[in-house]
Parts: sequence; C-alpha cells; structure tokens
Amino acid sequence: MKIDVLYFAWVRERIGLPREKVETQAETVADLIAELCAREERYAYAFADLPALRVALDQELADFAAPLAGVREVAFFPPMTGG
Amino acid sequence: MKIDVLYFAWVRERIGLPREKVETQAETVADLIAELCAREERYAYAFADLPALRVALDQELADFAAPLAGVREVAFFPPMTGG
Amino acid sequence: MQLVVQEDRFDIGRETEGFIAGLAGAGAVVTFIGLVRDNGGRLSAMEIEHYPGMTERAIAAIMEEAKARWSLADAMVIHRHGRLGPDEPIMMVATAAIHRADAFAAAEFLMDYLKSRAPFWKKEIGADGTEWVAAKDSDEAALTRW
Amino acid sequence: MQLVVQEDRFDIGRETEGFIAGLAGAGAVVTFIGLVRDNGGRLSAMEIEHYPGMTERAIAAIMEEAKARWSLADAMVIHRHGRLGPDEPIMMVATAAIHRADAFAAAEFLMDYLKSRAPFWKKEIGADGTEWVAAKDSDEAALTRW
Repeated sequence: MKIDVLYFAWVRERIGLPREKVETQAETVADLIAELCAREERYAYAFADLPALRVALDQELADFAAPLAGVREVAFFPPMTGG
Repeated sequence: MKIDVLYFAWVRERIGLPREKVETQAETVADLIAELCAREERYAYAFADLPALRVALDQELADFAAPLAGVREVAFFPPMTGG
Repeated sequence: MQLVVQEDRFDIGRETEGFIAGLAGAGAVVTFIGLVRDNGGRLSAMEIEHYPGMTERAIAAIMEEAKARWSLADAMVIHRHGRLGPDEPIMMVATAAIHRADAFAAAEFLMDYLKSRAPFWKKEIGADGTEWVAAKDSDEAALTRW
Repeated sequence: MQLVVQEDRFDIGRETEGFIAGLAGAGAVVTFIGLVRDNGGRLSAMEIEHYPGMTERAIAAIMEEAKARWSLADAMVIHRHGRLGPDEPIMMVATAAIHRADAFAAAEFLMDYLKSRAPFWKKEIGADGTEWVAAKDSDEAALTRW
C-alpha cells in the first residue's frame, strides 16, 4: 500500500522533507518506523527517541502500536506547543 | 459623639435618606442600631432582618459587635452585588 | 495597576488593547467582561449604586491581594455605576502574567471578590417594576476556595 | 462558534467587540490572549508551524467538548501560524455564558487543550540562534484536572 507520511517541526528538519509517499507493507506504526529507520541514517536520527514523538493517523492522535490498515495519512511530530 | 451614618440600596430606600449625622453615645454598632430602631418605624423596618445587612466602619467591613469608639462614618447596606 | 470607577460607558476593545500595549514581556492576558443581561427583553435598565470612597478602597485592597498571591505583570479593574442599558458593559477585569495559570487564577479571584466585597448594588428596572438584585449564596461560597 | 486559523495578524479589540456583539443575553465573557514574549529582547521572531487540516479538526473537537461540558452561549478560537514578531498576538480564546464560572472554566479548558492537543509547534528565532520550544510537563499535567 501507498501511504502519505508527513513530518513536522524538528522531525521534518532531521528527515529533510515535509512529506513523502511511502510504499510499505507495515502492519503497525512501529513497523513503519522500523522500515524507515532501516532506510537511511536521517530517519534513524529523527526516530531515535520515540517517547519524544507523537503520531497521528488520518489526522487523529494515535499510538505506535496502532494498525495501519486503511490509513491514508501518517504524521510524525514532537509534542505540540500551541496556545 | 457625632457620627455620619450612611445607607445604601434598599436600606436607603426604607429609611428614606442616603446619609445623616447622628448624635449618639452608642458603644457598638448593635447599640447604634437599637437607638435608631427606637426612634422611628422606618428604622425598625430597615433593620428588621439583621443577617441580611452588612456594616462598614470608616469604609471597612465590620460586624455588629464592633465598638464605635473613634469611628467617624458608619454605613449600612445589603450584601453587595458588584461584578 | 489601573483601577477606574466611572459612570460613563467604556470601550471594551480599546481598554483591552490599551492594557496589552502597556505590558512588557508578559505573554498571557485574561479578561473578564460583565454585561447587562436583558432577561429576554424584560429588563429596560440596570441601576448600579455604589459607596464612593469605600468602592475604590475595597477594589484596591482586592487588587493588592491578587498581586501578593500570584505573579502578575499587571492588572486592571473598570467598574461602572449609574444607569446602564441592556447589553452595555458593566465592568471589566484584565490580568497579565508570564504563565497563563496565574492570569486565570487572579482574574477569577478578582471577580469573586468584586462580586461580594466591593460596595456595589444592582437594581433591575423592567416592565414588571424594579427590584434589587439579591446576593447569591453561590457568590459568597465562591470566596471560600481562595 | 467561530474557529479561525490564519497567518495574518488579528485585531484583539475588534475581535473582542465582534464576539460580544454577537451574543444574545449572556452576561459573562472571558477572553485569553497569548502574545509573543520577547524574552528580554533576545527574541527577534517566532515561527509557528502547524498541520493544516488536523489543526482545524483538533480545535473543533476541543470546542465541541467544551460546549458539551459547560453551558456556553458562544465560544471563539483564533490561532495564527507563520512568522510573528515580538509582542504580536499569537492566539485568542473567548467564551460567553450566563454564569461566570462556566465562562472561566471553558476558557481554561480550551487553553489547556490547545497547548497540548492542537498541532502547532513554536520555534524561537533569536540572536543566539533558533530553537524549537519544548513542551512542558506542566502543560501535559494540566490536562489531568479536566
């Protein structure tokens, strides 16, 4: 399946791009992260400290164990600092 | 001694005037109220329900047992409804 | 610290902007605005009586207490008296702090004390006659939390 | 209910007055305004990144939750993104209710959730370089009280 993967804030800066299409068979968010980290150093660097990251599936906050079946958009970012 | 006595809101309306000078030997606020009530019906009417009244001595909230020695201004009014 | 007791209507937008323009470095501002409710069209005016002199003293004391309890960059209270029409602003409180929790707590504290400890009395003038607004037990109870 | 996410600066006074003009009969209005702090002159700008689409969804969900929890006449959220200078307004929340306790609680609730659940990220640009603002444990902890 093809998924849109988005990166924000310092995750975006470490990976070096705001979004990309990823062809993957990953079953969960954690699987997808493992696939990305295996690809290139900059992904491993961005995902080095998972507790410092948040993930949203189709624009809803989720956790790393969440399944990707049916998901079109995955976003990774640090804890939010709005307000 | 001569004291300025002020009335506000429905206390003022019942007594029929906003302020007056009172010549009194009352030692406490309660004594002063008793003196006023003995004077005329409209005072007895205004002071009929003491728990529904508040008193300020020289512009500071006080209670009915407070002494009047040195006080120049006594004010009677219902609970405040500012804000 | 700014404290105004006045009969004239005030401009909510301008007062808010003026308060903010005077701040140096505080990132969190809370305002409270109290408006005359028209009670579904039954109220034609509100008359606010106050105790000149004591009003200013009482509000100043409440503001000093707020300043002592929270870390505030600034605070402002405007309260009107006299005759007010429906939907007119009655009063306004503004607080500013570095942290929003301080600004919120101080604004709520100021409101709770203004309600029950500043010498104002409201009278509603409506089609059915006039009536002094009764103090609410809940307003007195609100003071116990501080 | 009004929800605006925009890059342009907004006029605090005009937004406050517009919010109030739209109310019917609610006597208590609370506003919160967040401003860019200049950190003693060391900050030259703040950049706010957001997640278009999710931002609006997340704020709308927070506002619905506030409406369900408190008796509100109206609520408004304005939040900016992009590059902001020192002392510029970042965002604003307004709530209106018949009772002030509802307006205060809903405004604080909206702020607590906007801080930690709406997808915005702040970056400080200063003389000493640039730095992403770190989320505070106290902001996450603030959510547990609701």
